[in-house]
Amino acid sequence: MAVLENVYFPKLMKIEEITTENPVNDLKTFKLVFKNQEDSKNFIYIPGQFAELSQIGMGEFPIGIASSPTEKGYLLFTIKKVGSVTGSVHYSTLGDVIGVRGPFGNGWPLEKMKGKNIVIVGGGFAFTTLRSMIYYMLAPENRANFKKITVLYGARSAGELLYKKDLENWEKRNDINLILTIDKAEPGWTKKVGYIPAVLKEISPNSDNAVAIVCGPPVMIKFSMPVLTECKFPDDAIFLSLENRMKCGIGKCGHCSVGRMYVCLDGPVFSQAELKKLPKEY
Amino acid sequence: MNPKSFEKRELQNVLQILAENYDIVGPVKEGNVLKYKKLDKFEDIYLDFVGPSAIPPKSILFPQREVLFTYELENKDVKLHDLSQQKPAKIQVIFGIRPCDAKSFALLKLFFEWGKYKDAYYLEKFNNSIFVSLACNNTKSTCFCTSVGGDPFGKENSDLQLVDLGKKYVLRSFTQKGEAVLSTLKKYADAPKEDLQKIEQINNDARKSIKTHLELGKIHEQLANMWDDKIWAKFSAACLGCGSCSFLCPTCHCFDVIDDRTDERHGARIRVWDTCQFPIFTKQGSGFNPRDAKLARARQRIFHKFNYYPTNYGVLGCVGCGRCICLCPMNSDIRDELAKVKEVKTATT
Amino acid sequence: MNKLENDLKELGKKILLDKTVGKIIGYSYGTLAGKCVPVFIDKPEEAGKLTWNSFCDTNLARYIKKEIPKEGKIAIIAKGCTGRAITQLLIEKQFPREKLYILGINCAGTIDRRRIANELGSTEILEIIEKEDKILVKGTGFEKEFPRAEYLNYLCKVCKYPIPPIYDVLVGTKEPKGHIHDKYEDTLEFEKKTPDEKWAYFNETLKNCTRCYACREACPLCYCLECFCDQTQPSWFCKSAEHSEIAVFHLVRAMHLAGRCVACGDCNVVCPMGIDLIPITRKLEKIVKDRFDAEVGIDPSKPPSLSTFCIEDQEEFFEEEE
Amino acid sequence: MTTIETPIHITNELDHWEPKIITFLCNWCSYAGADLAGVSRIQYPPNIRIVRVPCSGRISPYYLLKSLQVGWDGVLISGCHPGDCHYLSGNLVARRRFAVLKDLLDFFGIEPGRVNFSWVSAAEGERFAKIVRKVVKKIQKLGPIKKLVKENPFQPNKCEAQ
Repeated sequence: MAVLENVYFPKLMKIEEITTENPVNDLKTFKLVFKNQEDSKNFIYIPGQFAELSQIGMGEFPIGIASSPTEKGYLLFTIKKVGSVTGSVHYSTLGDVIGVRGPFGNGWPLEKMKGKNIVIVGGGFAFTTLRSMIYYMLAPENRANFKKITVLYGARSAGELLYKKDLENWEKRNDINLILTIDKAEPGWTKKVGYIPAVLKEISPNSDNAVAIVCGPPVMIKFSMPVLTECKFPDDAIFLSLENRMKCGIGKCGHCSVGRMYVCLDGPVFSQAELKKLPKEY
Repeated sequence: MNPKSFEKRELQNVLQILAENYDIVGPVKEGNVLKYKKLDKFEDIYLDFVGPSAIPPKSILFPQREVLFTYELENKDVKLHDLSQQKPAKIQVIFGIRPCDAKSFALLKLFFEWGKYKDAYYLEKFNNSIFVSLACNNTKSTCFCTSVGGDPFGKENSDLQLVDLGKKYVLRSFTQKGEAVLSTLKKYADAPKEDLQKIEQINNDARKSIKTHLELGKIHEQLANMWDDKIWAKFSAACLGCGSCSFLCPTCHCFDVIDDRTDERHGARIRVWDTCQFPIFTKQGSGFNPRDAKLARARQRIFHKFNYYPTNYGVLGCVGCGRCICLCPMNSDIRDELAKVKEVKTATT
Repeated sequence: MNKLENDLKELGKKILLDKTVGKIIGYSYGTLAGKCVPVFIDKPEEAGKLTWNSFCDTNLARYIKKEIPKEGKIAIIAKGCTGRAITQLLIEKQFPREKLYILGINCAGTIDRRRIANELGSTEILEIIEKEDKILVKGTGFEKEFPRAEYLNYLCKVCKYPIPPIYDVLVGTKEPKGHIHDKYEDTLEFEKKTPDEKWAYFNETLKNCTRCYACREACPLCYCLECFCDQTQPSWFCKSAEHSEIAVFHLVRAMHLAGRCVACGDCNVVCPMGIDLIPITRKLEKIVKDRFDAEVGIDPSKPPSLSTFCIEDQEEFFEEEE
Repeated sequence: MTTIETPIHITNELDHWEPKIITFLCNWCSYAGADLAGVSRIQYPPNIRIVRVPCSGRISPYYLLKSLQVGWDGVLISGCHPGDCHYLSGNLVARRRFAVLKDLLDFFGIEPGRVNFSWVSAAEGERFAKIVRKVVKKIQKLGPIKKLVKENPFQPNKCEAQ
């Protein structure tokens, strides 16, 4: 019998660029390139999937891929400084080596989104895989596969909005409707002010031939869901990404189990219809 | 090949012969704890135990602490050393496991090769192991293998089986791998007919000695409707929240992956047993814990074995060894709990 | 024994009926021979489940914090060591005294079930019957008697406080046990070993530790919301079952219990691997007695030894110039 | 990063072993005492590495245990003399804690002498040097630390077979 591939063994990547995303400095985007070109070819992913990053010597953590497969040659990860591992990643400098395993998880349901109007609702720093999705849809080779794209993205303050350059570019385009909102008014802010569910209600997206994908903090999800239902989005046209504690990323370690499912293997993206069938352990 | 029989005092010689081709793992007593270890001295082997060992033999294929790879940090560079690719020089013979434990290896294999990703660490070891079960002449009051489809003399999942006939042992093989082992023991005589008849008889007696009979039927379907039942709070009231029931369960397989540093440049990524019975198991970075309540953790344990296992892989995730009953400090009794689960059904339907 | 049990059942029923308390934490029979398990009774008709015998070894004090009600009171059956743990928890202000109704009981010591099981080897105990001063053990094809006094848990043999220091009602007599003058002979004997022998001893006994943390969970005084070994920021110690990590876990556990351990021995009783933790418990008791002249959980007005100090504390181990 | 790193052992050509001792000094007395030893050019062995802490009361048992675990051959802890604590009683509470820790380490069989305690005031540069000399000599006699040290992961899965 052939020796099995070691799924716990990370591939090595180098930090090529570090972007600080917010004034508090606890969100940084890391641009990583594979040390070995071969690995780069084998890393085939779709938006919404995640990877296990290793700060060798400190530990491993799962994180959504923020770059889009249409951006070739590198991967982007936006990491919030939370614990000791992510903290130590924040101390890294250019050229440091980081291990990566993946891509894991199912990703956003591209097949179900084809030919549909897309409504994206994102809040806070959970916007990472949504960036990947938007970037993917806007790529010239893919744009025709999707109809109207509406993006509602909110954060606590203007400074907390991720990917400011991308947002600027998207605002200039006419094939995407980008609505930005912040929780409290700030001097110089000319766009919407208010919590995401309220703004979502205000814009009341049309649910005809539409798919909604939602990613954000639990409170945002809790209050946005009824609004989407009110807008007549059926449960199987709303998709969410879960964030259970994960360790291995491949459905073996058991940490992320919800009912008989493993978030890392069967998810992290689930439709609202699927979630209703699962026990409330997420 | 025909089963071989040999005097009990010949056992060490038999092991000696096997050791020429295989690594031998067997039960040994350390303090008062029976566990499985690679045998260096064959006189250490301890086969006169009743019921299962305290530490299950899963620790051989799925050790409590297992190095996944080691690393070296050099300035800005990292060197990783993959250990899964190192093949053992010899195949190992795991000697003297109970038939229920043999079954647990098969269940773990189902799990570790299920889905898109295969666990090389477990499967490589599994494929390079030969399982020699030790039939249970006597059973413990906590044994209930027959209720979950097992048998004290179960042949499934063992390559060979050792049967204790009082003064001598009979070694019989069930698989090709087993045949190969048996063929190295040519110098021993084939077991006579009366020995084989005796085995049948002991087997019957052993089966009868199991007093627990649970009619589990389609328990997974029933559990599906019991998520919010009151019994979970009752089961977990006295639970300490220690991890013994799952650490020492032969089919529990959850683990944690951590980096164990020896010094600032060297270390290893290891995996260690973890258990859903610890509250911290599901605690997220944000501090939110979806399985914070004790009753939810008690429910998880039963659901995993009796609902998720059957739904995902079509088998029960329990082999009926009764370890969790004997080793629970608070005497939580899975037999009792399953019986109560069954009672709930009669109450609602 | 039987009288005590009956009194307990009646009293339990009474206080549940007249609503003195909403719930009783007590003991009931488990499913294995000689195992008594904690039980939580909130209906008067279930008070008959309560039991009291020589196998009620769990220290129920650990359940109080979780079970303490917002309204009304909760009752707990407290033998001497449970009472001491309660006193210590009160000193540490873990719950208000008025929420608790302590049913004190004069405890005659609990049986070392593990020792009996070990002596019987691989034969299983199917039934244990307690007679006056003997324990009758039955299994398949055998019956054996063990003298009760000899097979008590070690800590029960040297226990000076069979009655809880504080209680609301005492079941049984107040009659004190014979005077015990504990000279810590076991600890002194152990300390005669050389450092290498001691280390070898602990390495040998602790090597079966699976780090299930039953000892921590059973301890009435281990109530931290986050234990040092689960802590990740920073993560001081690794949770693997490697010999150094195991030793450090037990050292720190002991350290955290110094001046707080009431020597109930529950950590020892619950260990699924049968690791003997008594020497550590005894040493802690001795340190606190010798160095700080204190006994834990007796006097509710005394602060825990390690959160206070005396100018005159011994400091013989401090280095001086040569 | 809040963790204690392994000492770097510098071995000379003769492979002569020298103990590495981690030293925790309180900010107000002992650290100043060590400083005084320095500015007064009092010689003491170079085997110690100093960690400054706000008060001896700040020293957690984790520091000591982790130090031994990652291979430091010995530990020296020093604070203000009783009565001189900048925070009035930090050193007195610490003294009780050290006493228990010392007793427990002895009980577990860690050689007495691995872990050392002392009081050194800001004016006692000479005393600091003398104590360091004494401690280094003691630990030199004990040899490299063996107990409580973590296993080397480069001998993989040694504790595999439970």
